[in-house]
Amino acid sequence: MKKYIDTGKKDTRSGFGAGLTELGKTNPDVVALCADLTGSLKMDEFKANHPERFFQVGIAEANMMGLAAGMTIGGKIPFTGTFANFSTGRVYDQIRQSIAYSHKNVKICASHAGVTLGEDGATHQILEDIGLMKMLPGMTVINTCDFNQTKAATLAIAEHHGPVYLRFGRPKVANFTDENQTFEIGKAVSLQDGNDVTIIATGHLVWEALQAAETLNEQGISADVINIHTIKPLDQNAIISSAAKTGCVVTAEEHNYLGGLGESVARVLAENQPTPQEFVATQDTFGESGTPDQLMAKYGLNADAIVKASLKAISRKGNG
Amino acid sequence: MKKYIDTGKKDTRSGFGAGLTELGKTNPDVVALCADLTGSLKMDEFKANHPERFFQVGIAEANMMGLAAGMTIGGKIPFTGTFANFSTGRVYDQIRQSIAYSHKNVKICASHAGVTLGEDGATHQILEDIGLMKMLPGMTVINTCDFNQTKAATLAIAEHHGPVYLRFGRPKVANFTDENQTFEIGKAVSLQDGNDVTIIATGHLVWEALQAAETLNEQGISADVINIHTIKPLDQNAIISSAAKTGCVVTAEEHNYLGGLGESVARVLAENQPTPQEFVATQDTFGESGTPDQLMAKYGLNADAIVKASLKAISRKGNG
Amino acid sequence: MLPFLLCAPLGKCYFWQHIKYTSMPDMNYLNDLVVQVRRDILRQVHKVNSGHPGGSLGCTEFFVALFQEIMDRKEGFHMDGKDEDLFFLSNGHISPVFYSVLARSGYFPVEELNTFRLINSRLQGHPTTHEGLPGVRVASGSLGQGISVAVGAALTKKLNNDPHVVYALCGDGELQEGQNWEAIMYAAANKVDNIVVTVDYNGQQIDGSLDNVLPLGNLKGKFEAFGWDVLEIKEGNQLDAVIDGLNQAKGSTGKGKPVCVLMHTVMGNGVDFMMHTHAWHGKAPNDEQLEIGLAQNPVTLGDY
Amino acid sequence: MLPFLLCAPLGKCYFWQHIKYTSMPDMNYLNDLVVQVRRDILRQVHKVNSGHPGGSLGCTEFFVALFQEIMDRKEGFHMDGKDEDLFFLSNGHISPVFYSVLARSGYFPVEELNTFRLINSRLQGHPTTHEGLPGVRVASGSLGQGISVAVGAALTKKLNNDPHVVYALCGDGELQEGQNWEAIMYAAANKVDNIVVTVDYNGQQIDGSLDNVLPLGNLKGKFEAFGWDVLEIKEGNQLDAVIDGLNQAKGSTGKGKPVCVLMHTVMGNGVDFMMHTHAWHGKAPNDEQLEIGLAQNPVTLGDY
Ligand SMILES: Cc1ncc(C[n+]2csc(CCOP(=O)(O)OP(=O)(O)O)c2C)c(N)n1
Ligand SMILES: Cc1ncc(C[n+]2csc(CCOP(=O)(O)OP(=O)(O)O)c2C)c(N)n1
Ligand SMILES: [Mg+2]
Ligand SMILES: [Mg+2]
Repeated sequence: MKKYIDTGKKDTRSGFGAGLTELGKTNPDVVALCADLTGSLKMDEFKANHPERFFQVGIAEANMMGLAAGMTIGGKIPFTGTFANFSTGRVYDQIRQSIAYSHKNVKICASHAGVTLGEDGATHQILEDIGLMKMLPGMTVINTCDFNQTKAATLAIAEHHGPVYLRFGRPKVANFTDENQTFEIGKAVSLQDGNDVTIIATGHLVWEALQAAETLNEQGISADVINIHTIKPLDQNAIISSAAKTGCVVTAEEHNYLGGLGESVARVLAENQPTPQEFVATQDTFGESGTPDQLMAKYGLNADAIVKASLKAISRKGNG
Repeated sequence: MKKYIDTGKKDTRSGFGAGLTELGKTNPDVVALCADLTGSLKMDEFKANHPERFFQVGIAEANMMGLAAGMTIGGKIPFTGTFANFSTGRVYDQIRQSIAYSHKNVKICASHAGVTLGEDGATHQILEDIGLMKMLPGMTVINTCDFNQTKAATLAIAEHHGPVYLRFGRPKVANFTDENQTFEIGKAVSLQDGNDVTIIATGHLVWEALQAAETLNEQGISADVINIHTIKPLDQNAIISSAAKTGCVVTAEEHNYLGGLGESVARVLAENQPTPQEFVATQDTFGESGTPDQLMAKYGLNADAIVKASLKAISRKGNG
Repeated sequence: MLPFLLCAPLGKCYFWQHIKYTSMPDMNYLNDLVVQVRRDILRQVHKVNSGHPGGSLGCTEFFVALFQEIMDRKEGFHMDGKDEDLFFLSNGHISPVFYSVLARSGYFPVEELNTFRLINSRLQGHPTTHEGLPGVRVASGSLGQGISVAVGAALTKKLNNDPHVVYALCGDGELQEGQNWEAIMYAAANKVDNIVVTVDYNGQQIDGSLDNVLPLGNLKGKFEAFGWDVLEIKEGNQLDAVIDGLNQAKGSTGKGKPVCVLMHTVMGNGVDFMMHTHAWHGKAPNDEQLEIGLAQNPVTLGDY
Repeated sequence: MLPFLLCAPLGKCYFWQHIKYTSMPDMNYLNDLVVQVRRDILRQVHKVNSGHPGGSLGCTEFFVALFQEIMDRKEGFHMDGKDEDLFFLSNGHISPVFYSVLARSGYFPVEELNTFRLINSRLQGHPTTHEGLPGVRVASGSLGQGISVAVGAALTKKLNNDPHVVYALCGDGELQEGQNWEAIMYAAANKVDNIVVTVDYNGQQIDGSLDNVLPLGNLKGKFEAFGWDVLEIKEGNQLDAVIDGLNQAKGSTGKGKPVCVLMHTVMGNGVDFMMHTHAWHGKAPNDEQLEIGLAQNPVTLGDY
């Protein structure tokens, strides 16, 4: 088994902030817009360095998306920043028409996704944003797993022409991927090689998947662990070939099991190679207040849950 | 094979209008709200009969959803009416917080769903609304197939306590279900009994599925045809037992194949009984202007497409 | 009005104000309540190291006035809210003051404030009906939705021939959300005159002062141009001024126009180091800061 | 300015107005163009029995004035729109007039109007960039989004030190959408003064007159309360009045405020039975009605 080392807990949103700061220096076309959440989104440094390229739009997310779409005309690359709920559900139609259908080069950067947002509770904890964004033709959907990967993804999406949804989170979590990685949009990352079960995880669940793989390993079970940071375009080959190898799949995401990564994987498999699959995800409920760890445990979004799902998936091999 | 007879083409939205008119007479708590599309939604008769219970909100869909949520307090049963795009994507966060999370007894009635909206084109042709609404905890999601069923569903949802999304369409289509049916929310309707392939269809695709079944029958193939008018809560048993019987599945919907009925069925099967499945749906594209029939053909949403998908699904039996 | 003398134990006291006992407010009691509510706010957010003290403190007098003096409320909580005044909180982040005043007005035990923002609590970070907390009729937290809901409730009151008034509170920063202006336009056009919307006009939002973020300019002019009757409470942290202002607003209902109250407040009011800044919009005091804040607001009615 | 005399065959004529040939508009030609555009509108919607003639007819003079007299446009179409004036249509349903004037201003062959709303056409029911139609920089159709986009483009012009102006058109009913007011608030607060937003103030929307559906009340007062400079064009269907008004609006840019033009128009203008009613908002004429409408607007520059 490969060993992954937590080099010190950091929040993924700070990875975004670091990436944006770097882009500020390297790419003069990058502009940033924020809807009254500059600190939460870690956009302060970009703002301080490039006040003329930072646009405070106030609490008006719909307008922010329209402004961003318009700013692309004339060559700017707008990065919008607000919480994941207000980046997606609040402005779905605006993104749909003014950005996605209009092919605008806007990067929608969304923090505080999922239940790990914590104490603010359900109104802020969107568990549907992956599903929302993946349904939009032409949208690239990315959910990164740690600080380093989020920073790398932030740099990468500036180079990609077209609308992107970049999802990250609030709490400090293990930082374990390479500091100097290059981020390849749409390319799944194989983290562990295994034969008994495929674990396909995204975002905060990737670290949990690695922990689960260790536990399974102790029980003599080898798990194939895939970090599927890009939900769209989905790396179908990686999914199909791993499922062919192991014969069963667990998907893990900080998202409703309806509409998200899990269903996308189920579709890929149903179309290509029907395989027993278990879903580590929220079970069609709203979230609630609590600490990130409490909520991950209560809503079944941790290594424990992945281990249980893996055992169940393995037991279903052959009998559907 | 059972024979289904088109008793004369009618638009499903007129079924909604007829149901609303009846509710106006029978249920004094029913109120209707419309965002400047009274004629398109066929709400004129309700408005004429009960001007005091009809609320014209202008072109302000977000406000309409909030008003509807508030009107439930004090016992009203609000039916909101606008196009499907403006009933869902435009107001997702408003539905999410003020209606779904708040358990408000609002009926979101959405016309002109899908490409059959026709000439207005992609900005109006939402192909993601089933996915949007199914991800909301507590939301009931219904997509009816003809005039009679839409009328019956409209009556039924008034009796159901809780938020409902009722999706229907613009063009005149075959009217073939019973005039005096009772509509059971969440209960799939078996339309044909067959053994070779399961066709699970919703909305305008149900009639197409019946035509496809006839064509298949001529080729000696018997199709199990299920009208899954309720996408949430999904009748999992009907899906699983039919798939167990036939060994392969085709889903058919006027919706993106990402996030809609097809993925929900894939999930149910992956969790219970992995089965080869083919997806009759739009392939992650926006729609465009054209006549409903042209668009159904171009985007692969007709009986032909279902026949092809069925043959493919059958050919995949056994080899995944 | 001496309700708290009549009931024990503290925190189990239910005081329903459907029938007013006296026509004159007991200002001593109400002022004590204000101080106690400030303590409740500080203690709630301190305990979980999260939540929004700034806006809560600035609206303390408003909530005390509204629930204790202004609103005609029925005994117990009835989601349907028939035959009583209603209140909707649009700026849901100031839940600490809402919860404190709800509890101390009898909707649920005051001890329950101990569970604020904890897992499995009814006292969610932002108020919701989802957990069945008495006193809350709609979820809020995602800004900009509350006025629409309040207007809807006001429409139903009219349909039901219920002469009671619907109150709502929203933030000033919140008014940057366009949905508010849809609701504001609708209410005036449809003569929804049984509603009083108060704006917590504290001049602050998350990223700074409104003037630095996105100024509202002439807000009174905006509401008036949108057809509302606009009153101002210049001293939104003076209890008597708030009571007077809200009474005047109540008196302005029924005249064909929705009523807006621009209530000038100080964010963080009552805790000196929290005042006149956006810094405490969404930050909890540490142990030491809590002590200082509590010392500035000594116990009156008893802590939970 | 005699461009059409210089080019043949008709409909393939490309006339780019970057350099103005004369300082005086050729009113004969422009009036002819107005009539021809009306014909184009009627013929487009009639052919496919769908689309929106009413609003289109009411804005004919506006489009002719804007594209032929007011805007400083580059030759050819460049999505980036650098160093030229830009236009955004927010009320995308009036695509027939937009397409006609785009074609007759040289963006694409006039014959292509034959494909309006047909399958596989670039002339979608609502304008879009998706099919690559020259002249369109953003999709519209879902109402309320265009002002935001136009303000964004204006911000980029400022960043690029490009002194050109951004124009936008929106419907009056459309202004019921809250997003407009977010954009309106933002633009004033941030002194986006290189933008001119014209409102097609025809008093009609789908379900009837605005006064019957949801009145806008004092619209001038609303824009002014939101910090905009407001001009009115009282005769929005008089070409000279529109040209004057828009020139005045252009002259009002660069003064620290965004500029709004309230353009009073008659829905369905130029076809008598379509005028002064919402009935033709989204309804195509039948064969007979088409004949009458065309007879009232005899061929000037040649049909496509
Ligand atoms: C739709 C939405 N956007 C953003 C936020 C994040 N947010 C919470 S409070 C707040 C500032 C609100 O300002 P104001 O209404 O003035 O309240 P105050 O800070 O004065 O309490 C913001 C941006 C939100 N809750 N909802
Ligand atoms: C968000 C949204 N809601 C509803 C519609 C449907 N719709 C199209 S045009 C229209 C009326 C627009 O009125 P106005 O802006 O005055 O345009 P006019 O009728 O004068 O052309 C409506 C409601 C839409 N296109 N977009
Ligand atoms: Mg404020
Ligand atoms: Mg109009």
